[in-house]
Order: sequence, then C-alpha cells, then structure tokens
Amino acid sequence: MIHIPDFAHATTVQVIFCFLAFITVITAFLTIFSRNPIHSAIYLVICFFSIAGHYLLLNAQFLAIVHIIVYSGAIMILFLFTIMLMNLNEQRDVHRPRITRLGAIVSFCLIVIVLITIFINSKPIVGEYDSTGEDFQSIKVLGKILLNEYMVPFEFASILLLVAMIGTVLLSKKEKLNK
Amino acid sequence: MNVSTILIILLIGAFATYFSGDKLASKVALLFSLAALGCSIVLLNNYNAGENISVINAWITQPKISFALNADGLGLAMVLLTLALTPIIIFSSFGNEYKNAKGFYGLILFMAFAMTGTFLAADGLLYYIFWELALIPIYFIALIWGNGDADERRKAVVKFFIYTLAGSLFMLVAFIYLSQKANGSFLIEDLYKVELSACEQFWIFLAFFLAYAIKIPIIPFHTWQANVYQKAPTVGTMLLSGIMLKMGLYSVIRWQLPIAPLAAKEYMNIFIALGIAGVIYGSIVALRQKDLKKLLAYSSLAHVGLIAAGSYTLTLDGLRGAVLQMIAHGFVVVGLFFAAEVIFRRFETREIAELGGIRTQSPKFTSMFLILVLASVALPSTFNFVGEFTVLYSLSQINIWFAVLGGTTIILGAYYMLRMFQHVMLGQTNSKVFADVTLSEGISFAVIIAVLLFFGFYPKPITDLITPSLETILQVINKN
Amino acid sequence: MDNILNQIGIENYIFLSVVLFCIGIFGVLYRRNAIIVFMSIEIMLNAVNLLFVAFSTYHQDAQGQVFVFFSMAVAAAEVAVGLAILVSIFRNLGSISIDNLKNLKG
Amino acid sequence: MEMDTNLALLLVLTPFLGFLINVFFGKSLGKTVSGIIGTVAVVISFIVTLVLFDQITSTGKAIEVTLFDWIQISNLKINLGFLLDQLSVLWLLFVTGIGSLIHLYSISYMHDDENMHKFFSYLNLFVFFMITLVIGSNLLVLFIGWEGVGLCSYLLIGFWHKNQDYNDAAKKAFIMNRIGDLGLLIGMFILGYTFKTLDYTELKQTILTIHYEPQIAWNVSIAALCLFIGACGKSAQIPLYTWLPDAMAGPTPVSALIHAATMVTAGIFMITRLNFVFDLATDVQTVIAVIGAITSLVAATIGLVQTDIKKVLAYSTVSQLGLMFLALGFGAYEVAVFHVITHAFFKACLFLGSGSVIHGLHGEQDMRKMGGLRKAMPITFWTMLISSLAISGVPFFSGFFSKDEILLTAFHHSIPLYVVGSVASIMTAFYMFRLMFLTFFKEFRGTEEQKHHLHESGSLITIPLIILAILAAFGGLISLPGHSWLNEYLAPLFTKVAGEEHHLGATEYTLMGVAVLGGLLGILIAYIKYFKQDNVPESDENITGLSKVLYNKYYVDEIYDAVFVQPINVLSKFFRDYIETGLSALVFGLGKVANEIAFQGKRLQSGSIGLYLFVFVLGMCAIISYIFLAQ
Repeated sequence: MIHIPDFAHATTVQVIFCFLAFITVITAFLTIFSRNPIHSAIYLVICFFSIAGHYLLLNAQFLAIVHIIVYSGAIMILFLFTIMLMNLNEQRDVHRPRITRLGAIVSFCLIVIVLITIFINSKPIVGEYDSTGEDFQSIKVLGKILLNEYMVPFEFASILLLVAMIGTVLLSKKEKLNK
Repeated sequence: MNVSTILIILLIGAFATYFSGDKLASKVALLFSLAALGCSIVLLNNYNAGENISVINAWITQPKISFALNADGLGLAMVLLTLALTPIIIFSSFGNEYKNAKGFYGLILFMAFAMTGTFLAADGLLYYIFWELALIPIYFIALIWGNGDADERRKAVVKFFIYTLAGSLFMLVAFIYLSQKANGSFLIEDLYKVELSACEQFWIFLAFFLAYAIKIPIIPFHTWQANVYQKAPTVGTMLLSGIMLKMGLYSVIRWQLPIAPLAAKEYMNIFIALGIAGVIYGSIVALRQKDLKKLLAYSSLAHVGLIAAGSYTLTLDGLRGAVLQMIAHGFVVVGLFFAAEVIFRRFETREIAELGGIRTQSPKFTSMFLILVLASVALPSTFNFVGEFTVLYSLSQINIWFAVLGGTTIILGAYYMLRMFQHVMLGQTNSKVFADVTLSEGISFAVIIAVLLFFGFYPKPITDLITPSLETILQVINKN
Repeated sequence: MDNILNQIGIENYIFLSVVLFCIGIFGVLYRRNAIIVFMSIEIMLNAVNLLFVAFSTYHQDAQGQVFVFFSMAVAAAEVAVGLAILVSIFRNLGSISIDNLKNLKG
Repeated sequence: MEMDTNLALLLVLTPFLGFLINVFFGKSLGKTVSGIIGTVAVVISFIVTLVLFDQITSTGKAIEVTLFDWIQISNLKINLGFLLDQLSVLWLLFVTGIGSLIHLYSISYMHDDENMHKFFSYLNLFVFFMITLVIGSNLLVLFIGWEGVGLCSYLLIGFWHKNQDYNDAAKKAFIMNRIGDLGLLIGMFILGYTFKTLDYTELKQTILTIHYEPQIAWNVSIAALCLFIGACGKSAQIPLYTWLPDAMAGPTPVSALIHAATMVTAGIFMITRLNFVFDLATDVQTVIAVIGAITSLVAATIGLVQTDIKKVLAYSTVSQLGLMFLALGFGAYEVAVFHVITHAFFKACLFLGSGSVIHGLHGEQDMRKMGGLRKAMPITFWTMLISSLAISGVPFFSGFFSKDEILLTAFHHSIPLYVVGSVASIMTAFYMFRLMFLTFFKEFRGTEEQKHHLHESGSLITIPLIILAILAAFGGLISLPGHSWLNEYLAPLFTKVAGEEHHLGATEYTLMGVAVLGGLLGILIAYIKYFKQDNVPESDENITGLSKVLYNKYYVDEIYDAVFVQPINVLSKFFRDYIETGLSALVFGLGKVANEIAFQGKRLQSGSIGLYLFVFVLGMCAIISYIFLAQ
C-alpha cells in the first residue's frame, strides 16, 4: 500500500519531494525542541519555506508566493518581534515536569498511530491522476473563482482581518492600571 | 365566544392589575376574576346548550403543535373550580396588607390564567407550557410574600420549585417520545391513538406519574408540601392546595390513564395502594402537628391520596368520585386555610398550643370553622361526603380491603380534625381578644359553605356535567 | 501537462501532512511556552493547508486552493490577535508560561 | 302523593327551621322564646307524626316519597327519599314525642345557661337528623341522619366547651361512632355491589327473589357483620361502648334524649329495618346475640359500683341495649322494638329525674353526697320510683313485659344466654334500687347550703316526668303476651312469621316467675345493703379488690388508650420526627449529591491547559478511532 520511493530510479520530482519533506519534518521538530524561542522561530521560517516549496512542486505558484508573504513574511516577523519584545531566552523557559513530557510523547505516538492506521484501514482507492490540461492553478482561474463563487466569503475575510487589526490594537494598548 | 375568552380576560386582568397601582390592585383583580367567572358560566350555559366552545388553531406546523383548548365537561368543571375559587381567594385577602400589592394580585391572576390553561389545553406541549407557567407565579408569591424566616422560606420554596420542575421534565420527555410515535403531533386525540407496547407504556406511565405524584403529592413525594404550605402566604397556600394540586389529579385522569391504559391496568393495585398509604400516613402525621397550617397540609395529603386512589381504579365511579372530591376538597381546603388566616390575623400565631378558647369570643367564626371541619371529615350532607362515598365505593369494587383501609380516613380524619378544633377553638376563654369575623371574612366563608352544602344535597349538576367526558376517557382506556 | 502527483503519489502527501499535524499536536502538549504553542498551532494549520493543495491538484480543482487562501487569512488574523493577547498577558504576569494561566480553575 | 310529600317535608323541616331560627336569631329572641320555638318545632313534628300514624294504621300501606336523585353511582342510584312505614312511624312517635317532652323540660332546666338558644338549636338539629335517619328510604339517607345525630351528640356532649374533659368526651363519642360508621359504610358497599341497590324496598325484593349462590350468602354475612359493627358504634355495644358513659358530660336532657331514648337505639332501628338481611346471616345473628348478652352483663357489673348518678344510668342504658341486641340476635325484632319503646319511656324518665335531682342540688352528681331527697322532691321521687320498678321488671310495669319477652326468647334459643341475661336483669334491679336508696332515703349527706336550697323542680320539669312515668307504668300494654298489638302492627315488616307467639304455658309462667323473683331479689339486696345497713359507697381511694376493677370499668378505657390511642400517637410522632425528616433529607440528599458531584467535577477543572489539551487529544483519538475503526 505504502508507496515506497524507489531511490535507485527516483525521478527528479521524487527527489525534490523527499528532500522537501525531510526538511519540513526536521525543522518542525526543531521548532518544538529548540530551547531558545528565536531559534524556534527561525526553524519555523525554514519549515514554511519548505512548505512553500511543496506548493511550487504542486504547481500552485500563487499560493506559494502568498504563503511566503503571509507566513514567512508577516506572521513570522510578528513572532520574532514579539519574542524580542518580551526578551525571551532559554532561561525564561519553565521547567517541564516529566509527566508532561511523557504525556506529550504518549499522545503524539497515539495520534500518529491512530491516524495512520485509519488511513491504511480505510483502503483508499487512488484513482487515475488525470489531468485536464488546463492550468487551473493560475492566478487567472483562481481570481475568477475567488471573485465569483467565493465573493462573499472573500469580503468577509477582509472584514475579519479588519476586525483582527482593530482587536490587536485595542489589546496591545497599554492599560492604565490602578488609576 | 369560546373558552379562549376566559384566558384572555385573565391575562388582561393580570396586566391591568399590575398597572393599576398598589391601592386599586386588589379590587381590579377581584373584578377581573369575577368577570372570568361570569364568562365561564355563560360558556357553561352555551356548552350545555350544545354549542361548541373548543378552540383549535395551528400554531407550529413541524412538529405539529396546536393552540388547542378542549372544553368538555371535565375541563369545564375544573375551570369552574379555579374561577370560583380565585375570586374567593382574592376577596379573602382583603383583610391583609401586602407590600407591592399590584405584583401580588397580578401574579394571582396570572396563576389563575396558567391553571385555567392547564385544565383546558388539548395539546401536549401547550398543556406542558401552561403546567410550568403555573409554577412561576406561586414561586414568587411564596418567596416574596411568605412568612417566617426568610432563609428557611427560600430553602423550602426553592426545593418545591426544583422538585416539581424536575418531575415535570420527565413528563416532557414522555410527551416528546409520544409525539415521535404520533408522527410529530402533540394533539391529545393523536396521543390517545398512539399504539404503545406494554413496556413503553410502563415507562410513559412512570414518567407521567413522577410529574403528577410530586404535584399532587402522593407519598413519598410529598416532602415539599407541608413546609411550603406553612411558609407561603395564605393566599398562596390556598392557590396551591385548592387548585394547583388538582392540576395533578386532573392530569392523571386526562393524560396519564388514557395514554398508558395497559400500564394503568397492570399496576393499578400498586398505585391505589400508594394513594391509600398516603391517606393513612397523612392522617397519622397530621395528628401530632404543632402548626395549624402544617396540620391542614397533612390533612390535604390524606385527602388527595384518596382522590388519587379513586382515579387509579379506572372505574367510572372512581373517576367521578375523584372529580367530585377534587372540587369539594378545593373548596374545603381553601375555607380551612382561610380560617387559619383569620386566626393568624388576630393572634399572630398558628401554633396550636398557643391557641384555644376562641369559641366563647366568636360564636360565628366557630360555627363556620366547625362546618368546614365537618365537611373536611366528610359528614354526610356536605359535598365531600358525596365524593368520598363514591371514591370509597369504587375502591370497594376493586378490593374491599382498599375501602376498609381508605375508610380509615373517616376515623383518623375525625380524630385529627376534632383534636385540632378542640385545641384551637374550645377550652377556657383565651386571654387575648378575638374579634368575631368581619363582614368580608364572613362572606368568603358563607360562599364556601353554601357551595359545600348545596352540592352536598344536590350534586347532580356537577355529576351530569362531568359524566359524559369521563365516559369518553374510559372508552379510550378500555379500547383494547 | 502531466499531473505531478503521478510521480509522487497522493498518499505520501497524506503521510507528510499527518506527521506534520502530529508534530504540531506534540508541540502544543510538550511546550509550556505560549509562543511555541502558537507556532505548533501554525504547523498544524500548515499541515492541513498542504493537504488541501495536494488534493486540489489531485482533483484538478481550484476550490481547495481557495480554502487555503481563506485559511491563511484566518491564520493571519488569529496570530495577530493571539500575539496581542500574549503581549498583554506578559505585561500583566511577567511570564507567558501557560501554566500560569489558571484563572479558569473551577 | 303531593300531600304525603308535603307532610313528610313538614315533618323533617320543622325541626330544621327551628334550628335555623335559633341559630340566627336565638340570641336576640331571648331564652324563653328560643326555648318555646325549639319545643314548638318538635311538637309540630309530633303532630304530623300522629297524622301519619293514623294514616298508616288505617291504610296499612307504607308511604314512599322521592325528592330527587342524590348520588349517582354507575350501577346504583341513590335518591333522597323517605319511606314512612309502620316501623319508621313507630320510631317517629317516640322520637318526636319524648323529644317534645324533653324540649319542654329543657326550657326550665337550661334556663340558667347563657347559651340556651344554642342548646335548643342543637336539640332541634338532632331531632331533624333523627327524623332523617328514621324515615330515609335508603341506607344512605339513613347514613345522613346516622352521622348527623353523631354530630349533634358531639355538639351537645361538648356543650360546656370550656371544660376540655367534656370536649374530650365529645370527641371520643364522635370518633368511636365513626369507627362504627366505617363498618356501616363497608356494609353498604357490599350490599350495594351484591344487590345493586341500597333502597330498602328494592333491597327486600331483590333479596327475596334472588337466586342464592354461596358467594352471595357470604357477601350478605360480611355485610351483616359490618352493619352490626355500625350498630355497635351507635348503640354502644362491646367493644365500642366506652363513649356512652363519658357522654354523660353533656347536659342531662341530652343524656335523656340522645343517650338513652333515641339516638342509641338507632342501631336497633337499622338492624330491624334490615331484618331481611340479618335473617339470612344466621352466624352473624349468633354474634349479635352473644355480644348483646356480654355487653348487658359487663355494663351491669360496672353499674353496680358507680357513684355518679348519671354514670349508673349510662351503664344501665348500655346494659339494656345489650338486652335488645340479645333479642335481635334471635331474630325477635318486634321484641327488641318493644323493649326500645318501654326503655325509652322509663330511661328518659330516670334521666330527667336525675336531672331534676342534679338541678335541685346545683350540679352535684355524686350519690354519696345525696340522700333523703324523698321529702324535698316528692314528684321526682315517685316518678323515678315507677321507672325504677319498670326497669327492674316488677310485674305490670312496662319493663316487665318487654324484658320478660326478651328473656323468654333467649330461653327458647339458648339457655346460657338466658342465664346471662337474667343475671344482668337481677343486677339491674339491684343497682337501680341502690340508686334510689342512696338518693332519696335516709339523711341528706351534702353540704348545709345545698340542704337549705333543696326544693322540688318547677312544673316544666315535673310535667314531662309525670307523663313519662305514666308511660313507663303502662307502656307495656301495647304488647301484652298473647294479644300483642305491636306484633300485629309490625308484622308487615318481617319476612319470617313474626316470632312464634308465645303461648302462655307452664314454662312461660315459670320463667316469668323466675324473672320477677330475680328482680325482687335484686331490690331486696339493695334494700338490705343500703337501707337496712345504711351503707354508703366508699370514697374513691378506699375502693379495693373486685369493686375497684368494676369502679374503674375493667380498665377498658386504659386498655384502649394503651392499645390503640397511644400507639397511634407514638406512630404519629415517629412519622413526624423520623420518617418525615428522613424523606425530606432524602430529597435534599439528591440535591446534595448533585452539589457534591459538581464540587468534585470542579476540581477536575484544574486550570492546567496542558491537562485540558492532553485530555482533548485523547478524546479526539477515541472519537476518530470510534468513527473510523470500530466497524
């Protein structure tokens, strides 16, 4: 069932996929295990870049770009600023009791096993990888769909962002305590 | 004109009373309650003339819930009881001063509205709404205008509220289950038609029983009763014991028995025995009560036990006797609680030990009180005798021992009531001054006594009114 | 134009997503630092996004990408608000360990 | 028919009208006027009764009056109706007749009481209910009267309501009666569902025509037994007799009217009325006879040592009622009725006489403080003497005939019961003359002041006494052995051939002689003990031995108290203090359990996000595995 990549006769695409996947997983792990939050953030940026690579591999150029802009550009900068603002470093990290770690590992294993078992158990019927030939992932097509069918959600997304912006401003405003 | 007019009058009355201000409230309330009574009498005439005074309007289509008010003889009799007692109760409270009277009287009318609705509703959900609606006013009446220590009172009243509400929830579940079986309809006719297996009937019966047993109350679900009766203002006690208890008993006849007839037949003896156990238990506990209102509460427990036993016999006599006794008991218990209130107005106490020697000071009050006491112990020629006799007769048809045990109410009832009367009214003249009844108090008593004596000799109008609908219900019960 | 998945196989993307998602969960459980927890959540979101895109390609349908687009917008909003909350928590408590956030204790 | 209805209504409603007038206007009318109104009301009833009596004797047909449907029960219909036949009119005659006399008497007797109008209203109410009881056309109308007279008895025993002892006595009477009433009700139920009617006429017809099955016979027996329990309550038979002596707490005219002449005979009336039912239940008849005999003996023995003049008479009443039940037990209804009538005469006279004595002594009832009243109160003395002779069975006074008939009947059926009855009769003669000697002979033993005020009562008191004494003397004429007018008059009522006419043979004369001798013996003993030897009963604390047991009425009251009343009270306290609290705690307990669960559940909400997440993940695992793996 499981498609084991045949490294000997691997195509370029397969090699790229394996490489990207490896980076993605490793950096994701490192994000979590790094003691220094800044390191975590950096690893996460790498992780996001590799995911963007996946997008490119899947021919979703627009999303790849947006992903880099939004995640690596906006979100991660926000993270870094916050970390720096709080002046967090390794000492700041609290001691984790052993039971927490154990619990985390147990649940991690459990959920991996469960999800994979489910996937295998469900015996997916993978159909033909057909191709319409049309470049449906181009900005042109995406833009049409987004502004026709998904017009209303699209507008709502903008409202959501606006609200988030206002909320953020309100939240981070310094309160005048005890006055 | 149909029965919804009564409900409208009462509802408008409740609001009008609330907006008329504290000074006018009692009068406005009396006026509206009398108007409702008048309206119901006119409707009774129309009903007897063969006119259709029922209402059925679609309300919600899915599930099928209708605004259906069915006025048959049984419903009308109960409505008449409610609407006859409401003015008496309101009038009897004229001797008291209440804070925020507009709220008080408004709630009374609102409660009358809800109870009337309960007696008329012919749709499961509508009935349930009215049923629960009636609980809200009495909760506030007992909580805000009650007497005794505020903390104790809150405890008792909240217990009552939650207890009865919890019981009713089982009924709601039963209704929902039934409506599923009846293709989503809550209409009483459709619910009657539902075919249920014996096991389903058992659970439905039990769910209804829990709601009614707490409301009626049947032992051992009565623990809320005595405390609430004692703590509530007398008006609240009258409403509770005079009318609200009858909601439970009426519902047994209207809903519980016809919907689950197999279970009713199967477990008849158990429920009759429970009712009769209530008779004996209530009577015995009443013997040694120190508080006048508590004693009356337990006497009420004993009487409703007998009524419930009568209903569960599933015979025409039993049902008829139960309804007669309901009406009779409604009047008597209101009268007795009013007598307790009259004493309280003068002596500021209901402790039996502190009373006594009133007879020499107030012959009129004594006579009226005595008549009520005698009616309560079902002396022949009072209305209660007619009911009690019919119920006991029906019990004797089921099993003679039921009649013998239920009949002990005749002995024990006389024992505790006369003992109470002796210690409250007789003996050496009390050192405190007891003014005899005022005119308005006298009128309340006289009306109640007149009703009791008149129907004691001539119960035919009521029997004729209720018999056809009881026969219909019996047909439903015996259909298979 | 050939479907790229011919060469990779959709199931590999599923495995990758699952692993990524589980790493996210693991991070949430494992770390006490609220910022890292946040990052883990981002990883989970990205795992889902990745799967969306993979299936979009598989079905040759752009709708999946539209979803990813929206989820990015939501993620952006979420991070902005979340970080603002963290900042204000940090200001008040002097720490962002989630162990200190126990005001909801029953 | 219209005429009859009006007559019947007039008969019933006149006393009721008197009651209403006295209740509402009695106080403003003044004592004498209210007394007169009360008396006139009863007298009118008496006159109506005479008219009816005349009609019945001339036509021989019963009058049935139906007013309207009263209670509807699926298979029996109960009318509010009246049945005026030989039995009811006979009963009415002495109820209204003696009632009138006693009302008259009361005008004088109660004149000092501030609540005289109330007294008369109650008396009128009593007469109303008694008439209802007697003329009801079915058992349920009888029951109205039955309970109604119980109520009046309650009101009148507790007439002096400031004294809680009297109130206790009143309450006791009412409750004891109610025990019997339950029996009566149950009896009615059984009759009702066995024969589908409670109407006397229909019942009789059904019983005479019905096809007998064992089940029906059994039902009839049980019904008869239950009805008899009812009769026991009202007519003070063992085991329900203890209320009657206590009922003497009421004013003396009440004792005379209710507790001697009329109300207590209601049980006998009911059994006679339902003779066709009891005839079918021979076992129950035996029970009745035995209970009657025992009651008569027990009450007589207690009567031997009582010192309260009214208590003596009360026990004598119980004893005489026992004799009547003895006769009923043998199916000799007309004999019982005969004794009821003569007993009504002489016992009313005795009570009124004792009332006159008590009146003269300003409320003194203890015979040890009386004596020598013969000279001061000659009319009272002579009338009471006549009545005492009558009750003792001295020949040619009324009691002689009736008691003799009872004993004769008993002799024919059962020798042991005859002996018991005879012994009771001898004792009766003894204690009645003990009463006479202690009260009227020798020297006055009361205080000087009482002695100073001794006087004969007024004419309103003495006239009824004289009339009753005459009746007591000659009342026996209505049923002379051999030519019994009463037997012929009552004959239509009975299904059996009315008691085989005792042909006066040697046995009968011997028995008569024995009875007379017995009576005279009793009188002689009393004479020797209380006249010759000049004994006066000891004061309470000096009574010892058997007489102490008798004086304390075999401790029956104490036994009842210990066996029935106290356990119920203890049970009541137990229920109130433990069961009620327990149940209440149980309900509160449910609430507390919910509270406790909430409290424990609250601790689960530790606030630790890590834990929440951990549980959340586990839960998610569980749910998705359930959804996807558990097929």
